Amino acid sequence: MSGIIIAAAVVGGTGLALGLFLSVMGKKFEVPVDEKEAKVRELLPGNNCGGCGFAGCDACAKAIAGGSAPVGACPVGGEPVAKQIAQIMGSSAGAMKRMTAWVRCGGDCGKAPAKYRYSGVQDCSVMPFLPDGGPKACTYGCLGYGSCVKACEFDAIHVQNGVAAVDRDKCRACGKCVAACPRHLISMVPYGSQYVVDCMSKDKGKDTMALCSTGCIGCRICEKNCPADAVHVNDNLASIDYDKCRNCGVCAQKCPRKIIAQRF
Amino acid sequence: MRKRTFRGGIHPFEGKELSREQKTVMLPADGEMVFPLSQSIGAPSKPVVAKGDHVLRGQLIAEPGGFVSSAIHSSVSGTVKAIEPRTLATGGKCMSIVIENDGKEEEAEFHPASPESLTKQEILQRIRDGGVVGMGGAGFPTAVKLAPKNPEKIDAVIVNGAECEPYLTSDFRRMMEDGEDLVKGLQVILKLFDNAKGYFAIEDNKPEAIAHMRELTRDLDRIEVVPLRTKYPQGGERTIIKAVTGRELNSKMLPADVGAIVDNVDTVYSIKRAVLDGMPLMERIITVTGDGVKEPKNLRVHLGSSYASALKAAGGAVGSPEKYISGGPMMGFAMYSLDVPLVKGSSCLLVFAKDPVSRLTESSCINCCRCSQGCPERLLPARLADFSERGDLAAFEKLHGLECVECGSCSWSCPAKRPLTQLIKSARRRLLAEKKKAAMQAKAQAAGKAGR
Amino acid sequence: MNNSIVKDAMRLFIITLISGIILGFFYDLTKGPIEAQEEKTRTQAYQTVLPDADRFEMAADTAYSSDIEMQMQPFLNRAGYTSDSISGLVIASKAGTYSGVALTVTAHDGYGGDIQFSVGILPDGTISGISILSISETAGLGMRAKTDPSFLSQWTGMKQKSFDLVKTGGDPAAGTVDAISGSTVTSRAFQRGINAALIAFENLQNNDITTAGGVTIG
Amino acid sequence: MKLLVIAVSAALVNNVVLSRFLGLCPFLGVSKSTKTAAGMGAAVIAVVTVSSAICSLLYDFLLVPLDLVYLNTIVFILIIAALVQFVEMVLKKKSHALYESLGVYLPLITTNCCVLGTALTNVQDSYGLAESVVNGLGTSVGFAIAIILMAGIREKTQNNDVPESFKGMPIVLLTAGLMSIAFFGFAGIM
Amino acid sequence: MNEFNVSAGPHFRSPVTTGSIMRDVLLALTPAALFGIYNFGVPALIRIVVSIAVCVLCEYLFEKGMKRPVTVNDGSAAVTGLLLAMNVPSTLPVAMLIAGDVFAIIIVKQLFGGIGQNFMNPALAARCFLLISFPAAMTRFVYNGVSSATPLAVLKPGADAAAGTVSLVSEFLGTTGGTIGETSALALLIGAAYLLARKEISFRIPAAYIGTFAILVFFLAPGHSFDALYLAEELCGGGLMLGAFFMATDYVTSPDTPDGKLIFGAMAGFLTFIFRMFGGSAEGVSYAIIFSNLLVPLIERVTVPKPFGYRKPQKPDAAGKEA
Amino acid sequence: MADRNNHLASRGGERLYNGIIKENPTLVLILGMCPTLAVTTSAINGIGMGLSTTVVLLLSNTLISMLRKFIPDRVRMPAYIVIVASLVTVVQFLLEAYVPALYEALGIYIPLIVVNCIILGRAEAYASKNPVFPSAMDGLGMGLGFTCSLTILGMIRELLGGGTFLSNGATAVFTIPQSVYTPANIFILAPGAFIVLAFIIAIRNRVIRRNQEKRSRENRKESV
Ligand SMILES: Cc1cc2nc3c(=O)[nH]c(=O)nc-3n(C[C@H](O)[C@H](O)[C@H](O)COP(=O)(O)O)c2cc1C
Ligand SMILES: Cc1cc2nc3c(=O)[nH]c(=O)nc-3n(C[C@H](O)[C@H](O)[C@H](O)COP(=O)(O)O)c2cc1C
Ligand SMILES: Cc1cc2nc3c(=O)[nH]c(=O)nc-3n(C[C@H](O)[C@H](O)[C@H](O)COP(=O)(O)O)c2cc1C
Ligand SMILES: Cc1cc2nc3c(=O)[nH]c(=O)nc-3n(C[C@H](O)[C@H](O)[C@H](O)CO)c2cc1C
Ligand code: SF4
Ligand code: SF4
Ligand code: SF4
Ligand code: SF4
Ligand code: FES
Repeated sequence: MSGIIIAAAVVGGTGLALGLFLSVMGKKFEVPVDEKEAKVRELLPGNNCGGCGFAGCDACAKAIAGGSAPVGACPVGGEPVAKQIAQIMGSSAGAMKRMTAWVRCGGDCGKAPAKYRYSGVQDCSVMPFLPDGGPKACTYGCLGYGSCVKACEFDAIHVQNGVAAVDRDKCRACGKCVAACPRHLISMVPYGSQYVVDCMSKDKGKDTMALCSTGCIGCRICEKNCPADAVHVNDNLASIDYDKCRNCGVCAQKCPRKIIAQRF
Repeated sequence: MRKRTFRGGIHPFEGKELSREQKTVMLPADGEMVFPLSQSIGAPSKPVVAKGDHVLRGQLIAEPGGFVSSAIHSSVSGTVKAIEPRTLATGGKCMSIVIENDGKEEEAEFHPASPESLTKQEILQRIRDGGVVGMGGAGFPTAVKLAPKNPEKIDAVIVNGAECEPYLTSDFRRMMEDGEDLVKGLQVILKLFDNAKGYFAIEDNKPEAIAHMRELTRDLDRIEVVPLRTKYPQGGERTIIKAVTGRELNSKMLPADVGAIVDNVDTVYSIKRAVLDGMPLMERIITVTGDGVKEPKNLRVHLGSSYASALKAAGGAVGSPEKYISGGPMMGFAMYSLDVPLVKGSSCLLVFAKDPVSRLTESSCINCCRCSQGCPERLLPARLADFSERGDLAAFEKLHGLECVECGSCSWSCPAKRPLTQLIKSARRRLLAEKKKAAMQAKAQAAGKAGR
Repeated sequence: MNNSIVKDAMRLFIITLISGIILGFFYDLTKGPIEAQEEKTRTQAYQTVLPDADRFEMAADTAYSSDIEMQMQPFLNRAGYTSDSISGLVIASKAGTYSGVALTVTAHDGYGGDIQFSVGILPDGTISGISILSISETAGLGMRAKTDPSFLSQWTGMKQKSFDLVKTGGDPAAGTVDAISGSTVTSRAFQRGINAALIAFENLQNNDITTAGGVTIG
Repeated sequence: MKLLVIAVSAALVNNVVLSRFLGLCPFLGVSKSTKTAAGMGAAVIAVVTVSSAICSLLYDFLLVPLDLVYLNTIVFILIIAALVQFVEMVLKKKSHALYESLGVYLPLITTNCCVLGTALTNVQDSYGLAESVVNGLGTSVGFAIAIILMAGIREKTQNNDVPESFKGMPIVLLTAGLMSIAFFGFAGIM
Repeated sequence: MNEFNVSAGPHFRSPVTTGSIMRDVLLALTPAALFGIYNFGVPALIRIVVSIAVCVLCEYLFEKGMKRPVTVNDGSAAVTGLLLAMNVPSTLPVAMLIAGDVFAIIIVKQLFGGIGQNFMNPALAARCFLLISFPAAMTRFVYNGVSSATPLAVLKPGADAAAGTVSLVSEFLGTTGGTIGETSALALLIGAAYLLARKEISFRIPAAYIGTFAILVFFLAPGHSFDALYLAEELCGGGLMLGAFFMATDYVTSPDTPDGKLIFGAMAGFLTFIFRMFGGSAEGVSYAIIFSNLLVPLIERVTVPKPFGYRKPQKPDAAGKEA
Repeated sequence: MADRNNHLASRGGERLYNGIIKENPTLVLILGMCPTLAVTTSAINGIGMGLSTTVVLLLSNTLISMLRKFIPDRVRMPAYIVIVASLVTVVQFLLEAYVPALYEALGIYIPLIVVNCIILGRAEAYASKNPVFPSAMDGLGMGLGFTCSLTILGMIRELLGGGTFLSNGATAVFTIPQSVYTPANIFILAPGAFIVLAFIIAIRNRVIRRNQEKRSRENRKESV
């Protein structure tokens, strides 16, 4: 019996001492923390296992709050935690419209020929340093070597028949592909938009016709017919203003090159 | 004697025997002549003629567009047909003056001068007016190069006769045929640098040229002929300075920082012509060679002629060759059209019947270090190429990727046939572009702040 | 403010206190069975090395019970067995008559640290059995001393002043035993430890050692 | 000499991670980059060495006299947890630079088996204070060596064409397996 | 589109390929392999053939299965197979050897991405795998029909004097017990000379390796310091020559910088000394090399060569700023 | 009432599924690696370790869930540790008293259950925020998941490295004769542990991916 008492006394004593010690020290060495970070930290399991690859939950929380780690970074917390964190993180971003990436080139292998046979590094990023910016005859069109594909972490963009195309439902609008494309062909469009001009060529109509069987020739038929004043041609190229576009599809019907078409 | 050289480098197949014994022949100009307005580093030149103007051979048709820029002269007499974008050998498009050759070869007036009568300033002005630019590669306006901040500190003027690129023989022919003019040209340059010695630096695979130049300079104590070990890229600016003077410089420095000036053989010839004969730069030597050419030749061409005409002069192609290269096989660029003009920097048209490179299959790097052993800049190309592939430009810069001279030695050496140079080059260019953008933004910001 | 600190600390204290009580309680609860277990393993070991005996006792003289190691070490050192020690002595009897000793040997030169085993020796010096008490050799190598009975059984029934280790072709009856292939280190630790036990046995025989129960060696 | 043997044995011969299987979670989790690995290694060295000393003292002067050795697990873990938390608090407050480079790894250490494991082996092998400290130091240096080597290899192999199913943890475990084969070279060194 | 091919320069390449390098290595290993067959007879031949065949087959099947380009033609799997066979005793059961081959090619090489991407020497990792798995079979050396100790076991500090004696001449020629390919220092040196002459390997690793080991043995070998004969015996014994010239030099698993190669060689030499003199077994080359393999990423990181014309990054001078 | 029970039961079931399959602590969360690799030299050891851990997990989750309102936030870590450590020590006593063979085999890894990341992890992530019953089921699920992984790992290692199946040290359900298969020691040593676990996780990854692909293919078919 006395054994039990001594044991209880020692363990309890240690606990008491440590509890007091830590509480007092905690006050003494208190440092203010970022509110968002603290909230995220709160939600994380806190077992500091390092499973996320960060140095413990605090570091992970910091990374999430700072935006350098995804909300689901913690493998232990799993989905429920990720959801809650997303709420905290998203409170500012929640109101935004859902966007999706879109590749503005319709000149696939059958429509836009190449001007030479190329061998070498198969990546769009090296193309600006090749003769005339790469083998594709059109100097605006998609090169099809898929730098954007490599950049996408969500498997949302693929090269089909020589032109990259986005899978709208997989795309999270992270913008990585936009930055990766050396020809600046990818832009963000509203998820709901149905009509897109699939061309970025600023060549004169005649030149475009020579290089591509579908490219925009700047004929302005769409501009003239749009009831919402949403399509405009600048620099020989039509573009749609999505704030005005009502998805009526007149432009697509009228386009002689079928470069505006219903895509979804 | 131990031949002077640098550490690293490679020994590719030379291929010079195809054309080295072929005396240069004149390629008569015919048809339309195209003069791109960017034939040198720096700002594009500004046209001083308009469509429909009649021009004479040797007449100024475009003036320098800035300090670092060059004048352009017509190489034929005829009429200005158009000023419009034309495709260049490098593939891009460039605003060009197109002149319809009338075949009369009416010449403008040239004003020869004797070297003694000219001041330094006048020499430089004549070089500038003659539109002389570097003809060994980068095409830097020679007048600018020859006017460094500290001319008295220059102690070595090196005439680059290394011609380390395989297949090329134009510099060799120039030395064999116009040796006297080269000596005169070098003497003109030496007039600008009182403390300098002149060197003809020639690789030892051209013993005739070494002997010939030695013969011509035997009595001149300011000029020396330096045989170099045959090794690619012995002719690179940094490597040749290292071989001749023992000094090393990096990408952030100019040759003048280590007291050296390097000029290509053809450049020196053009200097002689511009300064002493008053003739602007209108012609150059180009080697047309390769197993895809019927009769490999060295041609003296009018600038502005097309590559196609040069090929025709060499008997045309054998069958239908797979690859046409402007320049040597190491640093030249493949062309997709021959209807492009020969410019001041064009040294060679190389035609390969078969393109072995397109048949290579790339495999993983086996870390054999042949690339780094061959690299004249002592870089680690395998790692740099990796960073390029991953887009990790910060790491690329940290491992000195910007020092690369794009010589191609690494790609040549690689047993796994990796396109190292291409990867490194593209990362390097991307990085430089980024830096430029950042610098410009910083400038704009500073300006904005100052404005406010 | 300070209140909350004290409150927190108090709650932690309560939890630790209860933990302490529970621990103490379980310790008391299991103390008996644990000791019984230990006793059981020990007697089982004695039983395996001296199967004929029915009673195992310590020597009455503490020099030969708790201090046996100090008593024996000089002899072992003299014979060159400095890395072995005798850490226990139990005297066995059958129907009240002395029937052998079980010596606990600790060999410090094992591959993975100390190896402890007990050696049963009959009054005439014949080894009647060896049983391992603790061993932490490499599984699959040195551990085969424990998992592969053919190694230790080489000694059983043998009567020799000492044994030598050979790689193969040993003849225990002639004083040579086979090493476990690939585990010379472990094998040597056993061989030397057993020799040490034999030396200790020899020395014990010359002393009048009696147990509380009146059994005397010799 | 004995101390040297203990240190070498703890660091290389019986490497904590690769042959004694302690501290695996951070070893596998925090070895993505050499920088974090080095930070983690340093933090472990600090905590293990200090906690070895404290636990050894506590054991010898509190638990043994009171005949309470069976309480070692709970007492040790409490001490370690408090120590880690305390050091973290102090670093956070007093030296931000040091906290950034070391402190952030501290919370990970409480649940690192290698700390409690070392404290427990110290008493199991009845090491005194000096031996405990040396063993703690050796063990934690061994941890640091292992995790830094691992991080170096992971950085080098991060872009390899590893088969899809082996991406992530499996290839890291395979790396650990091969490393542990290499550490077998030290086996048997005395 | 016309018929022209376009690619970035350079437009021609050296004739050296991965395959030609590996063929050279195989050729360089031939003398030692032939000697091994002469020395140990048909069993050695069987093991060499089986090992090469299994390695090549494993590589082929794995790459087919993973739908990757098949690289068996480059010969690296054959090199691994040959080297592993040369690293086992001629008495090793063939099934165990096959297990080693599978381990080398599948686990050490292919799972990490195939040629060029493994961080550890496949043949040596497999040898160590076999040593740990089947210690008895891997250390049973039979020479001329009698089981015998290897020279190194005899030389090991603390070995029983009864184990036998070593003759330097037979060690150099290779007429002793040991693994199939390690016994003849002479045959190995012939192959090494070939590789060095063809510039397939750089002298740095072997020189640093053997140099460090020799210095340490000469000065610090327990009981044999300043004993030149002992040093020579240690150098010719065991896998040192095989390891230093053929295995530490494996491109993939050694550093890619000149200084790094020296450090790597010195590290392997130091570890070999430690393992041989103080370790649990007589041989130490394999473990020394694979442990040094672990250090390669760190070595590579700290030994980046200074580029041509490197100047300490100070404030760039005026001219530099302009450019 | 019945509804409530149903709800509870389904929640418990979900927790079990979660622990054993979906978030298996060893194969998915990669937690508690030390005991996983260290003690699985045989299937029996794996089961023993797994069950001991399960008991601790079950009890600690239950207790912590019960006390979740009582334990102050600031000292919750020490409090959890005390609770877990006490439970572990109790388990240790019980094993020593009643299953000494297992106690010997598991050695230092029994006290190390305290720092098994799974336990504190579940305490923080689940038990401290949820009612008692689901918490207990969560602990049980995680524990069983852990046990399953350890058992499989132990079985494979034992078979490859010792040539036995379900051996308890002395006798085995069956033993492969040495003439047929010479056990490769490496599998009961450290490298083998890493390698076998790597393969198990890889195989699981592959199976899961296959299933996902199949499901998404079916989904696509349906939507077409
Ligand atoms: C922006 C710029 C400024 C330069 N300024 C000078 C100069 O002042 N003096 C000089 O001798 N060379 C100057 N150079 C020339 C280079 O150092 C070098 O000679 C030229 O790029 C030709 O090099 P390459 O033919 O080896 O490629 C300059 C080059 C560049 C790009
Ligand atoms: C890799 C490399 C190789 C070169 N090889 C030669 C060469 O063989 N001959 C030559 O005249 N210039 C060569 N150059 C160009 C020289 O670096 C340098 O620009 C030129 O000699 C300067 O003369 P310029 O301004 O008259 O062209 C090479 C450049 C590089 C980067
Ligand atoms: C990882 C490893 C563990 C070993 N474990 C043991 C062991 O437990 N017992 C032993 O005697 N030898 C062990 N050895 C082997 C020794 O290092 C040494 O090679 C052996 O004892 C020499 O014996 P032999 O002459 O029978 O081959 C081990 C070797 C290694 C590599
Ligand atoms: C000089 C040289 C040495 C080599 N040494 C080895 C070796 O020791 N072990 C091996 O498995 N492969 C060796 N190889 C073959 C190949 O490089 C090796 O399998 C790679 O590690 C495979 O990625 C060698 C190749 C060369 C060129
Ligand atoms: S990279 Fe980002 S924006 Fe582009 S397709 Fe993928 S998810 Fe969409
Ligand atoms: S969209 Fe841009 S990055 Fe993508 S394949 Fe086309 S050119 Fe390349
Ligand atoms: S291309 Fe650049 S990296 Fe390659 S060898 Fe030449 S200088 Fe070196
Ligand atoms: S030459 Fe090729 S294979 Fe060799 S190291 Fe360089 S990139 Fe790798
Ligand atoms: S179980 Fe996580 S560190 Fe040991």
